[in-house]
Amino acid sequence: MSVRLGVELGKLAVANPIMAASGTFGYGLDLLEFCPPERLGAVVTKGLSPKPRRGSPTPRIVETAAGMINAIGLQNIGVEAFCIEALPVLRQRGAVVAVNVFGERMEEYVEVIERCEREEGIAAYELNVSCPNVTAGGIEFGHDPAQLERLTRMGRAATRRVLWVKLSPNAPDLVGTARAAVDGGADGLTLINTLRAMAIDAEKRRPVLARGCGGLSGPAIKPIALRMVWEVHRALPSVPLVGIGGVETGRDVVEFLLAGASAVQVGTAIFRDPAAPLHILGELERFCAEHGIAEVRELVGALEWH
Amino acid sequence: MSVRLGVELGKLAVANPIMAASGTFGYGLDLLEFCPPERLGAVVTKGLSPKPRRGSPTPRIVETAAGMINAIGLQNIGVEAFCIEALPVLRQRGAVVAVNVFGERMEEYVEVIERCEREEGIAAYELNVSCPNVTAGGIEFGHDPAQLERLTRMGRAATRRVLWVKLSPNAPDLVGTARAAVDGGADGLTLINTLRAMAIDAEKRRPVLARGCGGLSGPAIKPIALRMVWEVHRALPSVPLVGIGGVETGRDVVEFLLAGASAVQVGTAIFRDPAAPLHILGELERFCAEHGIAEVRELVGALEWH
Amino acid sequence: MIARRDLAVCVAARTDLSPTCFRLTLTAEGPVEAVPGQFGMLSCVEGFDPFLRRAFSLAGVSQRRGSTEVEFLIKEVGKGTTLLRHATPGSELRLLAPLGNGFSLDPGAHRLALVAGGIGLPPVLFAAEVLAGRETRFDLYLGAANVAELLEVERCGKAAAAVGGEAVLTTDDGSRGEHAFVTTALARRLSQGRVYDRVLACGPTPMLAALTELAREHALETELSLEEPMACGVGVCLGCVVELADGRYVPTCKEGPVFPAARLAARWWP
Amino acid sequence: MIARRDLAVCVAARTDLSPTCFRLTLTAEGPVEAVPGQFGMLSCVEGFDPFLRRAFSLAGVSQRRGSTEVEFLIKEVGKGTTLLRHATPGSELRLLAPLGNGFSLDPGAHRLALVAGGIGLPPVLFAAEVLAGRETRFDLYLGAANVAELLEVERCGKAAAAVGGEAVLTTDDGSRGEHAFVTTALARRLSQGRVYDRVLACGPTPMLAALTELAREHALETELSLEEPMACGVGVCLGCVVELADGRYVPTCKEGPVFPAARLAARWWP
Ligand SMILES: Cc1cc2nc3c(=O)[nH]c(=O)nc-3n(C[C@H](O)[C@H](O)[C@H](O)COP(=O)(O)OP(=O)(O)OC[C@H]3O[C@@H](n4cnc5c(N)ncnc54)[C@H](O)[C@@H]3O)c2cc1C
Ligand SMILES: Cc1cc2nc3c(=O)[nH]c(=O)nc-3n(C[C@H](O)[C@H](O)[C@H](O)COP(=O)(O)OP(=O)(O)OC[C@H]3O[C@@H](n4cnc5c(N)ncnc54)[C@H](O)[C@@H]3O)c2cc1C
Ligand SMILES: Cc1cc2nc3c(=O)[nH]c(=O)nc-3n(C[C@H](O)[C@H](O)[C@H](O)COP(=O)(O)O)c2cc1C
Ligand SMILES: Cc1cc2nc3c(=O)[nH]c(=O)nc-3n(C[C@H](O)[C@H](O)[C@H](O)COP(=O)(O)O)c2cc1C
Ligand code: FES
Ligand code: FES
Repeated sequence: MSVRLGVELGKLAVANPIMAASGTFGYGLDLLEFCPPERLGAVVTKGLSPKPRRGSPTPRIVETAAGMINAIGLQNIGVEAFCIEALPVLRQRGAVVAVNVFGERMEEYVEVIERCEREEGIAAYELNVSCPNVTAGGIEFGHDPAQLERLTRMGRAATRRVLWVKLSPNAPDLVGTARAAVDGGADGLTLINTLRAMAIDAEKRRPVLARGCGGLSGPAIKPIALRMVWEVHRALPSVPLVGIGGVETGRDVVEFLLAGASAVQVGTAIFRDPAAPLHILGELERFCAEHGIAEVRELVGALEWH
Repeated sequence: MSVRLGVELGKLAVANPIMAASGTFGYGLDLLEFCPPERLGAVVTKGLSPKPRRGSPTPRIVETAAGMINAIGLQNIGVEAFCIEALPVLRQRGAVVAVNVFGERMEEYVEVIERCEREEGIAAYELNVSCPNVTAGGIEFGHDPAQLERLTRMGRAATRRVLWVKLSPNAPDLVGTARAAVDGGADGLTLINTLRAMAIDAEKRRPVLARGCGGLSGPAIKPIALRMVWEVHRALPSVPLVGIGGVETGRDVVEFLLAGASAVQVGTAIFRDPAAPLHILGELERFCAEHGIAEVRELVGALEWH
Repeated sequence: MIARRDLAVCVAARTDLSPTCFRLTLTAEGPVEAVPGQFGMLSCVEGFDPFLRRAFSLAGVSQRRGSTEVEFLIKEVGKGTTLLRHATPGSELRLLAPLGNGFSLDPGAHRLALVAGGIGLPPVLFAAEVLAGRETRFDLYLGAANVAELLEVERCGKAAAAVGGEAVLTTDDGSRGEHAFVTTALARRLSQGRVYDRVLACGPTPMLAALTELAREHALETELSLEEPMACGVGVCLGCVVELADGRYVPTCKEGPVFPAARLAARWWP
Repeated sequence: MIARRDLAVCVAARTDLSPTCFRLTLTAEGPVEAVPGQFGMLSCVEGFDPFLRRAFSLAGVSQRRGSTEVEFLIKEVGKGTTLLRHATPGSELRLLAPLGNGFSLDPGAHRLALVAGGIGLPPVLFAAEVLAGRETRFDLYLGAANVAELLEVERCGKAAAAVGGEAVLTTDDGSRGEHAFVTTALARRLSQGRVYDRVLACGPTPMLAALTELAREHALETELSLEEPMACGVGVCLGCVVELADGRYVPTCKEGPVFPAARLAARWWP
């Protein structure tokens, strides 16, 4: 049985629901021989800021039970270098590109978008207002609905392309921030970013990470991510959602789709398997074929409550 | 090298910092041959309500990556049966008993405490305002600082015994709720309860648990629990904290103590090993001996920031 | 009550019994006692994946010199059982056992019916071999999807034969024994006038449901061994509860896994 | 660049080399190419515990008929390495390799110094055996805490001897070879006038720091193989960065793990 993999996220139709998550796939070109970006529904870039960022001191990562904590601090090459070095190749390969946008001030988000607007080949922007690893900016916008609405509105004014807001699981009011982003003009929401977390070195009596805290990702957080996707989907059933958090298998994808996501992003799983997004896509296809699901999109929001 | 294991939680001194967590050790008497309650710093009872509770329909539990989700719905024998059937045995054995108190309305919390006040042999009350598995009561008190302060004040008025409030990791404002509990008269705070989470059965297209959502526990949540303990400790350095969440080893205990907890509770680990609290205590003692730590209490809050 | 212990056990042997099922033999130091219907919580792995122990009914417990052999029959259905199927002989696992309450095997019984569906066999086989040793008469009804999934047929036959009982085999596809559900085979004999003191059964829920109906019809005392998802196995998590006829939820691991069918809530049967 | 691949590898052998270290030999189908200093990311287990792959320097890569033998020298320090120490021969693992950039082994070199401290040996041994095959002269300095932890002494001696080089052994406790740090042994020879084109080294950070000092003093080109905690091994997570002299953070896995000492930030040295 052949399965139709395409899904729609509002006005953006993608060939399949598997995307590479921001910060776990570089700028889309580092793993060409394992996972060509054009075979994915979309690739989301590492968070880009107007200027290159050095990022946080080391150690930046630590393994935890079924997951890891990172505090990279949004090291990136800056939007200019991205547009010149990576984007043309991505475009040429036919990849669907979503740019993850980051700024310390609201104006910086707009700067990144404006620079990108001068280029072809960008399908969407994903506002990263939820990175727990920077002190200035970012996180506050994601926690305060009023600020988030304002930021989204500014982003909205800067582009007619698809605009997603990536929600923070650490926000005091998840549904409130989701609503604010939609009110501000977001076309869709991606969730979740990492959960604020900490690891301690019992010998050294210090946090393992140089920054003290970081963001938890991986299968450990999947049950929380699923719950949040479901919560937001229930509150805002018509808003396209992209689910993220611990996706490792095709079955995980089915779960996120049932909960209300129209697509998923694969993050940390790529570190364990550089071809993870493709392997997961294959598993999803097989699951559908075995279960008589002709179109993946049937699954979206198809969870039955008791 | 002999290690002094005793710690103080404000006015409550316990022989060691290892306690059995609420809901994972019954009423303290189910695992006598593996883990005699009197050998622990304290045992916390399953949440007790004024009347027996039937709890939620099944399925109630599901395994997740390095953890599990439960939605037991606070099934318990009621405070009366506890006082008559379990407490005398606990008292006779010399166990330090903390009663986990639950009610759907604020008055029910007071009822439980008042019934317990008629008995000897209870060292502390732990107000469970953070159970994600009941619709009425409970969870709201833990999320709204004003209500939580009021509830704590009512509990405070009902007893001169030690009063802890168990914080919810799902609360919009962790430090705010912590402060409210202390302002209301709590002697200490226990944290964290489980994180709201969900598992989905991809075949059946339904939530795995009958209640849909439940609470995530186990090693998966340890990095989040550690961060929360540290956050509350930093904000309220003089308030005694009891750390909970994914403790499986003596080293985990050291981490929680460094982060600012004066004691820890062992929960889900007991399901994997009925003697877990004792094994963990042994590992803690060995860790201290090997690292020249004469008194466990030295570790409390001894985390060095960078 | 037999003392529960958390045993360090050693993988002695694994034997394939069918495309999906295998026998796992573990050795524990010293004596281990248990009664049929009791179960153990077995750790499948060191570390956290999978996270919890798995529940398996004891299929046999044999004292050796200074040690005990504990036997499980296991169906490979997921992560934990796959790991067990590939466990290296000699490797160590942990087994919390014996847990729960077993079948009533009172010596005075005239004739018992033992009924097993698929991987419900282990506690029934344990019961059969114990009863054979005690010379209590029983018939053993063993059903499976097909001939390949009929487990331990010889042992079943031998145990029943030892006490002059019948071993009735059934398959859903007729590839061996009677072409019927195991409950149909039992029903037939009951309506032909065969009389039992009690039915002891373990198997999939639809089978147990059919059996309960049958038991009610024939006013037959029936004990069922139930399965519920378990975390602790010792009654402290309250995850594994089953609803009783009086409306209470009780932990299957502690008050069961064997329950008189009459004690269970009607709505337990789907 | 040699093509990276995610290889299905098979545990061929594990050999204990010291109380803490062992040699792990893996077989991959088909040819695998790599240069000394490159590394691989090895999955220690199926499932999530431990969660990430582990980085290990390649200690040797030998083509066989239709397959390749890949060799690692591993120190047991935690969960993953303990699992590897007990991996069943025949079991399958995944190996993402070769990764990163190796040592400069340019053929024109007159004489090289290879320096290894403790479990820093693997890339150095790989380099030594490759150089021995190419008839490039080198001395190999191998230091360890004590005689028991001096690994692969024979192979080291043989490789150096093959090109008329010296294999200098040192131990911190004098239980074998010179009673000195390995860097002291090198320093002595340098001040006695021995001349090297380049130093290639791997070992604990204090050793690398001492070596950097020495290199600066003697204006010696020096390449260091670094270790940083790694998640992906391929440059996408940016977890493993090291600070360069120009202030940039670059991923060790991609721009290293071998770096010219002069490129590294001074404050990298604690
Ligand atoms: C008291 C008791 C006795 C049992 N005796 C036996 C026995 O003798 N032989 C045997 O093969 N099995 C027995 N089981 C079932 C056995 O526990 C499960 O098959 C096992 O836990 C599956 O583990 P897994 O990791 O392989 O599967 P998982 O990967 O955890 O799950 C695979 C599938 O099995 C289902 N499952 C998981 N746990 C259970 C469970 N506890 N009960 C029923 N279904 C489950 C899941 O929903 C899923 O569909 C018994 C269960 C109980 C509660
Ligand atoms: C490029 C590279 C090459 C390496 N080559 C080798 C080699 O050839 N042989 C060898 O034995 N080891 C090598 N290592 C180190 C090896 O990766 C670690 O020893 C291993 O990851 C520890 O895994 P574990 O699960 O046993 O320990 P864990 O349980 O994860 O940790 C145990 C201890 O080891 C430390 N540790 C964990 N990961 C690393 C790491 N990546 N680097 C340094 N310390 C770590 C932890 O802080 C902890 O103190 C190399 C590391 C890198 C980055
Ligand atoms: C190393 C690392 C770097 C990340 N960088 C970014 C980033 O730049 N922007 C962003 O929005 N999310 C970033 N994330 C978050 C992921 O995109 C994703 O939301 C999160 O990891 C949860 O998904 P996972 O469990 O599949 O990894 C990063 C995650 C990791 C692990
Ligand atoms: C099955 C189960 C039942 C629980 N019941 C209660 C309860 O009655 N009252 C309460 O305050 N916490 C309850 N908890 C929460 C635990 O006490 C603890 O806060 C949580 O599980 C995190 O710790 P752990 O990771 O060590 O399990 C329960 C947890 C589990 C797993
Ligand atoms: S499995 Fe925990 S109460 Fe039965
Ligand atoms: S380990 Fe991921 S960038 Fe180096």
